[in-house]
Amino acid sequence: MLARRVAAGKLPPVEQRLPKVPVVRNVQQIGKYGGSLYDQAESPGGRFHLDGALIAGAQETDNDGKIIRPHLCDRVDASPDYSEFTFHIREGLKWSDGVELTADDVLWWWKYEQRNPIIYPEGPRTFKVGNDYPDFSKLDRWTFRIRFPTSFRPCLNLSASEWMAFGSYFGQPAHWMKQFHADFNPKADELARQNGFGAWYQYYTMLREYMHPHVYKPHVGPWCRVVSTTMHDVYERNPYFAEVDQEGNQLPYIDRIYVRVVEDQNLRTARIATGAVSEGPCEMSQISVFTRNAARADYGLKQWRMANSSQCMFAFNLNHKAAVKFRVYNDLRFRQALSYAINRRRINETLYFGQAKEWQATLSPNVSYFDPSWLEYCVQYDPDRSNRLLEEAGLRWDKQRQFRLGPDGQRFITVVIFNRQTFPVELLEFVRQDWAQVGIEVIMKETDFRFREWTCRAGNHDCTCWNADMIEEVAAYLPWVTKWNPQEVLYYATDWWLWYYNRGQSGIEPPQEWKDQFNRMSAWYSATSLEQYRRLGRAVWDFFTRQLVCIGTVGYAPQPMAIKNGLHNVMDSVTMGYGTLWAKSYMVQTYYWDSPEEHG
Amino acid sequence: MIDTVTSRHSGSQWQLMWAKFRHHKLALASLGVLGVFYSIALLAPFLAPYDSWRASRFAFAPPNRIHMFHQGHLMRPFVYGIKMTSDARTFDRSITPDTSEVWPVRFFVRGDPYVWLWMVHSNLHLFGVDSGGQINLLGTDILGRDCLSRDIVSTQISVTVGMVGVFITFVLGCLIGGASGYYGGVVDNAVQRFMEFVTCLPTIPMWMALGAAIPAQWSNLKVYFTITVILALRSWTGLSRQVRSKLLQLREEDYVIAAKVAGASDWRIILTHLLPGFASYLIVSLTLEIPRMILGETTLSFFGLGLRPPTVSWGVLLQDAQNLAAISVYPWLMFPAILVVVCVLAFNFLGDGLRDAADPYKE
Amino acid sequence: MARSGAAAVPLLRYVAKRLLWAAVVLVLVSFFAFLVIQLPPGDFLDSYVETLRRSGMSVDSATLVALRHAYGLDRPMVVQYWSWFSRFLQGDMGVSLLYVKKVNVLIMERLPWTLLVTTSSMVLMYVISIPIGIYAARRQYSLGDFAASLVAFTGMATPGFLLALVLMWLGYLIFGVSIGGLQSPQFIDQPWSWAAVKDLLWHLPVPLFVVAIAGMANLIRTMRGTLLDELGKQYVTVARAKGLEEGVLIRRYPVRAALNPIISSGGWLLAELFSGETVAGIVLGLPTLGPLMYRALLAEDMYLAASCVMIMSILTVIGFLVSDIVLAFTDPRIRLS
Amino acid sequence: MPATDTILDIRGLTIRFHTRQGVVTAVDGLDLSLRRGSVLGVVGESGCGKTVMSRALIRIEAPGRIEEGQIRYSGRNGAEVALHTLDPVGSVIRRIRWKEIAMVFQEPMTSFGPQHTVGSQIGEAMELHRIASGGGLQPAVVASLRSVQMPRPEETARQYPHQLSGGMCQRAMIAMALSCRPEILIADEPTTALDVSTEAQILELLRERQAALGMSILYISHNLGVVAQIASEVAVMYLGRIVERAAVNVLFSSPKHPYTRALLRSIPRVDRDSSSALEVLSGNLPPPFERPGGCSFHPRCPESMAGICDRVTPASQRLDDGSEVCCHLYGEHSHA
Repeated sequence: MLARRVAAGKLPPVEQRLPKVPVVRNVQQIGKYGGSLYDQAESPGGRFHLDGALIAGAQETDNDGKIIRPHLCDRVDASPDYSEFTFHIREGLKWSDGVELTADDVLWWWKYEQRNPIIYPEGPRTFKVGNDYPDFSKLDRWTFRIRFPTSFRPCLNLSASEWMAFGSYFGQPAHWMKQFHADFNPKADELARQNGFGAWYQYYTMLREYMHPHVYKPHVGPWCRVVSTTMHDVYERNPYFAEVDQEGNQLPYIDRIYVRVVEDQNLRTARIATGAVSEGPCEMSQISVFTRNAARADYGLKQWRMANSSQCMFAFNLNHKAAVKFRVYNDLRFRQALSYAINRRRINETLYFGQAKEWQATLSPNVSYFDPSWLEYCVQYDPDRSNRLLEEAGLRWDKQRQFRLGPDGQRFITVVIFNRQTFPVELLEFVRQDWAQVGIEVIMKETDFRFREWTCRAGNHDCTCWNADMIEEVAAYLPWVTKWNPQEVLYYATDWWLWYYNRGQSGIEPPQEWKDQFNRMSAWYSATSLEQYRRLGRAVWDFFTRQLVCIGTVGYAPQPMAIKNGLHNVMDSVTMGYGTLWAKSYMVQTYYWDSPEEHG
Repeated sequence: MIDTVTSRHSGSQWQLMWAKFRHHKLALASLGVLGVFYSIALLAPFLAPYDSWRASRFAFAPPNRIHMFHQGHLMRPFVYGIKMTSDARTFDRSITPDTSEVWPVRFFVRGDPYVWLWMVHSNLHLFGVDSGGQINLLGTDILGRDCLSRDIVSTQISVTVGMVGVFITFVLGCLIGGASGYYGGVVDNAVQRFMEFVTCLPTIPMWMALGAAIPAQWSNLKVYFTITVILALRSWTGLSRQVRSKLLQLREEDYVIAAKVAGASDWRIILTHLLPGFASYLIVSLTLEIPRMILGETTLSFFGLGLRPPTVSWGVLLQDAQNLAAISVYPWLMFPAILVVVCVLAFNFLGDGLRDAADPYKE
Repeated sequence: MARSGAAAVPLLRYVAKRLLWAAVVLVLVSFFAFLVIQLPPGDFLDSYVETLRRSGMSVDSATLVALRHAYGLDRPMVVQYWSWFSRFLQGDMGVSLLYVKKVNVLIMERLPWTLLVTTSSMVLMYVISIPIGIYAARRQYSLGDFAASLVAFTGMATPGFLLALVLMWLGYLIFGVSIGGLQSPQFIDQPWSWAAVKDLLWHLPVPLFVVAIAGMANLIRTMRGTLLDELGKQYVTVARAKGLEEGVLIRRYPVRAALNPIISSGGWLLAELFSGETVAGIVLGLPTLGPLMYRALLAEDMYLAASCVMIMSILTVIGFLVSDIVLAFTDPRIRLS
Repeated sequence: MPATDTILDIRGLTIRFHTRQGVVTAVDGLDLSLRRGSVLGVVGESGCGKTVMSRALIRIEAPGRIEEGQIRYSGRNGAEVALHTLDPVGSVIRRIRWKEIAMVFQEPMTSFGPQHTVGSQIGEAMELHRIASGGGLQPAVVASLRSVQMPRPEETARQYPHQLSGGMCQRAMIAMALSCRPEILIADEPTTALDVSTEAQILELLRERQAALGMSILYISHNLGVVAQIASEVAVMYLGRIVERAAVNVLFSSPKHPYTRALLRSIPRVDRDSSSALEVLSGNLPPPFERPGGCSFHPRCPESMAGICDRVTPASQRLDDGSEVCCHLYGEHSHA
């Protein structure tokens, strides 16, 4: 595809497109160019199975999430006290439109976006240490330095995590974003209005999206979005992608990714089962369909695993706006009771053939300061104990012993809003029924992805659920990028966090133990010695786990993958999940088709 | 053609209808089928061998067969035990009868407790097997719950949704159509236009829009009634159109004029003189409205906009069966679909039969 | 048929009256659509604004005021309605918070597919059910009539989603039609070619059938019923007494008359088709308006949802209008009174 | 043997309907003949089978079936056609319809299809039977309308049935019926749906056209008074049989059959509807499936003779004044 454009003079030859020292991937087999991958998403621009492949950042972790290694920066130097970090961008690195990605892009991003008082009136969260922000300085065209006022060890981890690596300095091409910024384009407001937005910063904020970038937005990942409608998205290879295989062939091998928008979860499953996508996860509750249909639909199954410490965990809104629910949800005995009430063995056997782990939601056991007792915390199936705890928490049965009443004597109903994730929705039905056994009435309400986000962020929910990632060493140091962030994903204590973050200016004052926890985390970030780092780390995670802010179910579950025959360089066994940066771990850019022309 | 004649049979309109209706074999059979449906609904907890939420160890157990012969010997009806093997490497799970275990089917057994009609506490079930064995005549679902029990219990909700909805339809249709036909003129015109407007709204999108607005935290009872109201919001137009045209026709009749002259109030005239005049038509169109409501509830629940667990209705059950596994591997999960089709068909046939019977101009 | 100039005047008046009425209905529909926006508890901007605020984004009070003003939320209900409706009429349907795009752009992407599916299923419906209806009426109580009634009734009694699921699976098993959507992946976003059209035709039958079936059942029964009524009417006997051949007289008299209720039900059928299209669209993953609206409703993206309802209703009203006008041409009683 | 001037001869005609509820015998061994150029009235209550009988003459009796008997028609050229043997959808009977035997129906407003203009429907018949075609069609249609004294025939031809009044419609219908110059015109209660003055006009028109064209008319009505104005002979029908046949003046001056007498008694009230007219008769018509044995009139007959009338079916017999009657009062059982 690119060779033709080079021949037509529309594109410089590959040597000029790659940085001086490209990233080298050792692939199992050298691939063939061409062909397309097919995938599907719930909504336009929504997550899809292969989208992890789009990630490229300053640094990356290895597949196990334990080691940080260079990626688009070939070197990052940290000062001994972890307050100064020097990033060396690969010389000659280019955006997908051919413009060079230099230290200026990073500085522009920091100065005009992150520190812009209109976009961030209260200042950005990124790199906020206490009340202060680091200094960014340009050393030369390819080198920049971040200097923190105090030690900030997680900076390295941040630059290797999905969340930061992209949302930050390598996500915003200054030369392109400028046209939407009022400081650089006086007509930015008008431009925004033409596109249906009220003001420039709203439009700008929308265009910041880095993972599934706007159609015309330059990008550093292996594929860029070129078409976006409500029916499908099309991603086309980035001619300037900085990776090559061990023989120097530029990656990715495959030209295009088609992402069909399929609103209905069952239909998505059906499409995977009938071979309509190139690679897709098999729904465990319907696994027989996949095993029976594999030959007909021309795919094979590979045994992957979910890098989840829990397939699904429940977080109650500890900052609930209604007094009764606030009281009940904040009662640790209530949360313990619900954890004891879940029959994890049955879920494991029915849905996962007994192959999953009946663990509490917590860190990966590989983390250096891990405490094994965390895994066992409140995971025994013990309805009697659960009932006892609920009585103690003041939730009494009604007269006919059908459900429990709240402390106010009213029927106590909790609505769990969720959107479909990697866990089978049947899992929720198991939990719902287990909880109903101890009298806790729960309505599982499926909602749209973004609707759940908005409702929860606004604190208008009772309880929500999500998968718990297998948090390895690198991410464990950044609780804010995990699901334990009180104001992200599960939104269990948005107001407390706001209070702490804004120094009491807004939000609700948290109880003392939570203030202690927040302070402990700050102290942890400034840790300079390994001993200090581990001790504080254990204290922080001990609190999270034993507070049961997230009630886990079963984790580390098998996840068979349906992979089209003829697709190569697909790994035989992968543990995939957010903790391992999803598709980073399965290297979609190295996939290739046996006969690319058949997969136009 | 034979000109119609006033029959020599003396008898009320109803007896006449019944006499004609009896000749309509399909409708008569449908009436029987519906009788069965409503009896099932009434006696659901007794007829169901298990509590609809009782979960067993066996997920997706296929229906077990009732046997009479064990090792060549005639026995009282029994079922075999269940044996499950599962291979975690290939994700193969098979559930087969375990012929070493024999569980005789017993009648009037004590089992899961239930409350019948909000007051009678009991644990008597029509049939079952001794504890330890399992009888799942329609298999089990992923949680190992007995599908037959769930199908039976869901019948309660599904067949009554139509009745409640039709009651609302009846009230709305009679009031609005009645006013329109009786007063005529401006009122009639306005109502007619309004009905045309309602017809312009595509049914399912409209139901969805309203269903989506039901707050999640509402109790199931509240949701249930809201759903019936939503379903009725659309269906009253057909009835009121009929009421109107009948009224227009009837209000010129002598006896109505006489009543008017005698000074009877408008509503009194409508209720005591006009309504009985076409009650049979009302019954027919109401009968034809019920299946639509049943389908409507099923569709809404299927899309997750209607009833939700722990309430079970046909739609809720079908929502679980909305996948390839149910179609291709566990077809017994689709059984509620047969219930829907049969029930709706029966109502339609019944309605047709009633229509024929109520129409004096049909041979 | 002689249609003199004098006859055109009442016809014009009739069309004008229907047009006026269609406009009134549209206004009523817009009330309903507006109600859809208003129904969800709370102010939909609350969640959105709260989201921005809590993620540290700029939602100073001035912005909030501006936002509220932009959506007209600071004004009384009537004014809000009017600002929404007047902008809708100008083609500005607001922004979808879900897709972060202009609503009219989103709708335009899907409208052609929606029209393709609805119009072709309408054609399918007529082409199949009218001959069947005629057959069933002429051979009343025959085996064929019984079969047609059975199919019609069963079609009416089967929930659309179920039929869609089963047919989709059968289509895949027997014909190998890929599941979901109307095109195989390799033809998406490619210029139209003969292969692409063939591929589309290959995908169309299941959705079309699912969309058409409910209306089809109805149509067969209407056709059969009215034709039976018409067959019993005296003018048919007269025509027969005149010595007309049976086939000719059926075509020329009762079928012509029985078509009128079919034509006049066209608008209503269109409403039914949109219902079917919504169901089939969601279950089969069609690129039509139904699934878009479904998602918008679930996400409480109310401008999008209301616009979808509005667009479908507008199309239905147009359907009603067209069927009324066609009816005026075919039925002299309407045209000349 | 049919006399040479008999244009239509019906012998022992039996027509039955097989319905799901049972078998209905609508016409039960009926004998009747029509003389060329004469006007014969057939009178009977609603449901006595007169309409079915008339339709059988052009074989549109379906879903009824001719099970016994004969219908013989002697056409213009003298050849005799056995109508009862013809295929009801065949081409032979279709050529006879309208061209030889035409019909005028009860409800003028529904006699024309609402979709086509009156003119086109008249023209259709003329074209079909090759009376006129092409450019000659339109003038022929107008001429036929003019012949029934339609005030503005050109305009009427362009109009749709719903734009005409009942009387106008019936005129147009007569024009259509006569447009092919039939030998026989069957008028099946052509004036029942019309008001009295229109009725008189239509009767006058029929009389005038009959005189002008010399066709035979079979005039069917439940109303003896109307029949008296147009027919020269009257046949009284009860439950599928002719019970009495006589010249008009004979019938009125000395009715024989008790049923005829009862009918005559109801004449003063004849302009009301039929059910009130029948109040003078004791009882109603029996239900269609329960035909009384013996003389079918016996359950309502004031002069019924027990043991005879309810057992033996009376035969037809010719009396001295030329009338024919089927009644035991006049046979061997009289005064028994």
